[in-house]
Amino acid sequence: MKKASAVALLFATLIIFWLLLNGSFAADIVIVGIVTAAVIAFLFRDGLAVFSEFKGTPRALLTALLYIPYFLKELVKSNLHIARVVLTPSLPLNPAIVKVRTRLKSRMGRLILANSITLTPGTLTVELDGEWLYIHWVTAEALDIDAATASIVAGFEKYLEVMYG
Amino acid sequence: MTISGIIGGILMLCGAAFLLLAGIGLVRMPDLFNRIQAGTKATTLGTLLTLAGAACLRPEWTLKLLLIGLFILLTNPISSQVLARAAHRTGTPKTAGTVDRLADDREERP
Amino acid sequence: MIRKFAALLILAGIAALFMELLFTYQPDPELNTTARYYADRTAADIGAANIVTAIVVTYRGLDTLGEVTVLFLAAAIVGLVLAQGRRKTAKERAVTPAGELLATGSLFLAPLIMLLGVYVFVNGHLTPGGGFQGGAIIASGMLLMLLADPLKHFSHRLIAMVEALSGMIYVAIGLLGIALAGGFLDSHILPNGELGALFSAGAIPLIYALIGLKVGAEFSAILADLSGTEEL
Amino acid sequence: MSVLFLALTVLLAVAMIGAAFVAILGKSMPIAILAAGLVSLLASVLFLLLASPDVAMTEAAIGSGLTTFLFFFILGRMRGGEHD
Amino acid sequence: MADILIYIATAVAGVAFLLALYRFLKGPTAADRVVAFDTLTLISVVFIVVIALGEGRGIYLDVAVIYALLSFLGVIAVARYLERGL
Amino acid sequence: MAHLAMATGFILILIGFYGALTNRNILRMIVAFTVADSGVNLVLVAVGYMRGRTAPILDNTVPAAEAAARIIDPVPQALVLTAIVIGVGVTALMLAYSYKLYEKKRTLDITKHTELKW
Repeated sequence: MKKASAVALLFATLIIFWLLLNGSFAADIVIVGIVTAAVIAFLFRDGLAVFSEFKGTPRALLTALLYIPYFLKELVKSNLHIARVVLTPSLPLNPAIVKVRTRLKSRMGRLILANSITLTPGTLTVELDGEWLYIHWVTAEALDIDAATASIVAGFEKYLEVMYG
Repeated sequence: MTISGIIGGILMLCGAAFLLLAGIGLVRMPDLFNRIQAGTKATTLGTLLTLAGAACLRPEWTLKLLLIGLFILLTNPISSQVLARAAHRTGTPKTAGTVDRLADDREERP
Repeated sequence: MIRKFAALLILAGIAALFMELLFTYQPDPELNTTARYYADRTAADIGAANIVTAIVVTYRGLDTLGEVTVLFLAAAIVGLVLAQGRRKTAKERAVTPAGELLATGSLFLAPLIMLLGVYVFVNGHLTPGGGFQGGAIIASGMLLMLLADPLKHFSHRLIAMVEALSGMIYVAIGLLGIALAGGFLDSHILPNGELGALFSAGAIPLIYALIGLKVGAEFSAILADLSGTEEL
Repeated sequence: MSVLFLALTVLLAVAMIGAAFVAILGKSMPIAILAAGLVSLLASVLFLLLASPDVAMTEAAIGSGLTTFLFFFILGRMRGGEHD
Repeated sequence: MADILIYIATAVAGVAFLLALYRFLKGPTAADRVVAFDTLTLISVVFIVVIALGEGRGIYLDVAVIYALLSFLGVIAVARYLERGL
Repeated sequence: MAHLAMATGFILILIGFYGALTNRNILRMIVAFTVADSGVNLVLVAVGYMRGRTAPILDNTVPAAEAAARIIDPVPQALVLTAIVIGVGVTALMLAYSYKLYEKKRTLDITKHTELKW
């Protein structure tokens, strides 16, 4: 049952990408797209557990929509931060690799969390080991686990917990 | 000259400025991890802004440009993470004074 | 030392030849007769928007069949050379496992890359791209899975079956061209359709899709052979 | 736009020749392979400037992509031969 | 007006290209060059978009999609080679 | 622009030949070969280029009626397409043989492989 829903979700994703690629709803394009997506979804039917982790509840969908502007805001903020560091003549660096903890259990949720951390102010995920994330921080403000977790992970986790858990 | 054309041009200019920032960061930063930071973030935003500018200039290309942006947004962070992990494992030198919790943990339980 | 000197001497000779070619080269102001023929006739005769595709698949279709054959032979010889003398019980290599992020990301991205490959070869007659590029992209999708899990074994039977089937249907369509239309690999066994639609240009999308599958299977076979070798 | 395209051509040509020198003379093997891949990748932008998108796509997908991967696979199997 | 802005933007991106090329040629470690390679390919995507705008042909954008994909795979291949995981 | 691209292609061929002639490591010779390969493709495509014309793909910006006046020569492009694909096949074959040579002698130095020398 779980497998069927994962395959269906992959099929839907592929169809959406196919229509984005072609940019048209003509009958022949849709037919070829359905056949292709079905074949690919069938070939990848094993090991698709990550696809069924998204909670399909309305609240999760709403959070996903809210997540996008939050993420873009953080992306711009991170670039301004990097700009300030790079353009200062004395290079005010204080690099450190800190350890933080995440509460997310699902693999997809952790992937999105790590990707988001990489693209936001001054932080880069180096290694993911179980519930521990090791993060390179250009201007480290806190070195102990709890303070670093609060300042790096908490903002995203709030959203992702609703979406993936 | 239309308004959307000017907005598109300005967006492209902003994107190019962020790309320049990435270039300066690559040259100026002292060690590999800081260079990856400058490289990943600034190029991602720079490319996205340029694509948005092109979408303003030619609205009929928006879907393709959106797809390119989505692809970059999905793939670029993964590749820099994998690279940072590999570099850390092979013991790439870090700037003096870097606190490294990961190396400490590796030593404890190899 | 003498080796470098001799190399530089030979290169100086070649460079002189190249200079001569470069400085006497004048670009044609107009298309030559062959190119003009293709430019004028393709839209009406073949119905393909991409003239390069029309040349590769239809006008010079036999050459493409030869090319696919050469590629097939290359893949077969690579497999033969690498399999020769391999010990029966190859021990598993010691490799660093991929991180969790790459493993999850590849599960998500590999199907998308395959879809992109299919898009490239199905639209070969409308947009840049075609069977060879699409096949290479499909093989790249396989490669992503190999990078995420280096010890993964692909089903050699599936790859060989896709390759053989697509090759046979490709030749069968070529023979059908003799029976129903003007000659071997003639694309007019299906109607030309409207210029710019997906189902147009006769049999070109079908032929290019088959070439794409075949090339993708061949490249995947090469990758699987190389990745299955032992570390020395 | 033709001035812009000419400037881009010069930029790409300089980058390609620099990368080709790294590919031939560079000290370490993976860097040489990566530089050869960069030559192919930049060549494909140059193909696009020469109005040949088909060739550009082929070079990007096959010449630069697959060839580089094949090299790395083989090099990964013969790490001892890297410095001969 | 928009044309002039595109000219300036491309010139700025070209400077960034040269800076990344400097990092690629200089090194010092292999991983540094890989980062420079990634940056160079992404700047090339921007160049492709500019070329498409200049020629006015949307079909060139397909090449940019392939480009974005291949830079990712190339970087991962080198990284996995460096950490002995290939 | 065509002349510039052609000159770049020629320089790449020369660099590739130099590398193939002076290096002793087999893998490096193959790398040099691929560089020269890119150069040859560049020269061939540059021959087909004409100033002020666009790609040989028909769409609403290039209608079929005025194609002959607007597009560049498609024949070299079809040729180079073939050349690139065959090039990767040849490279894969060379790599497989280099693996076999390494398996025999545990070295990639070409001067150590003397069985066929004369």
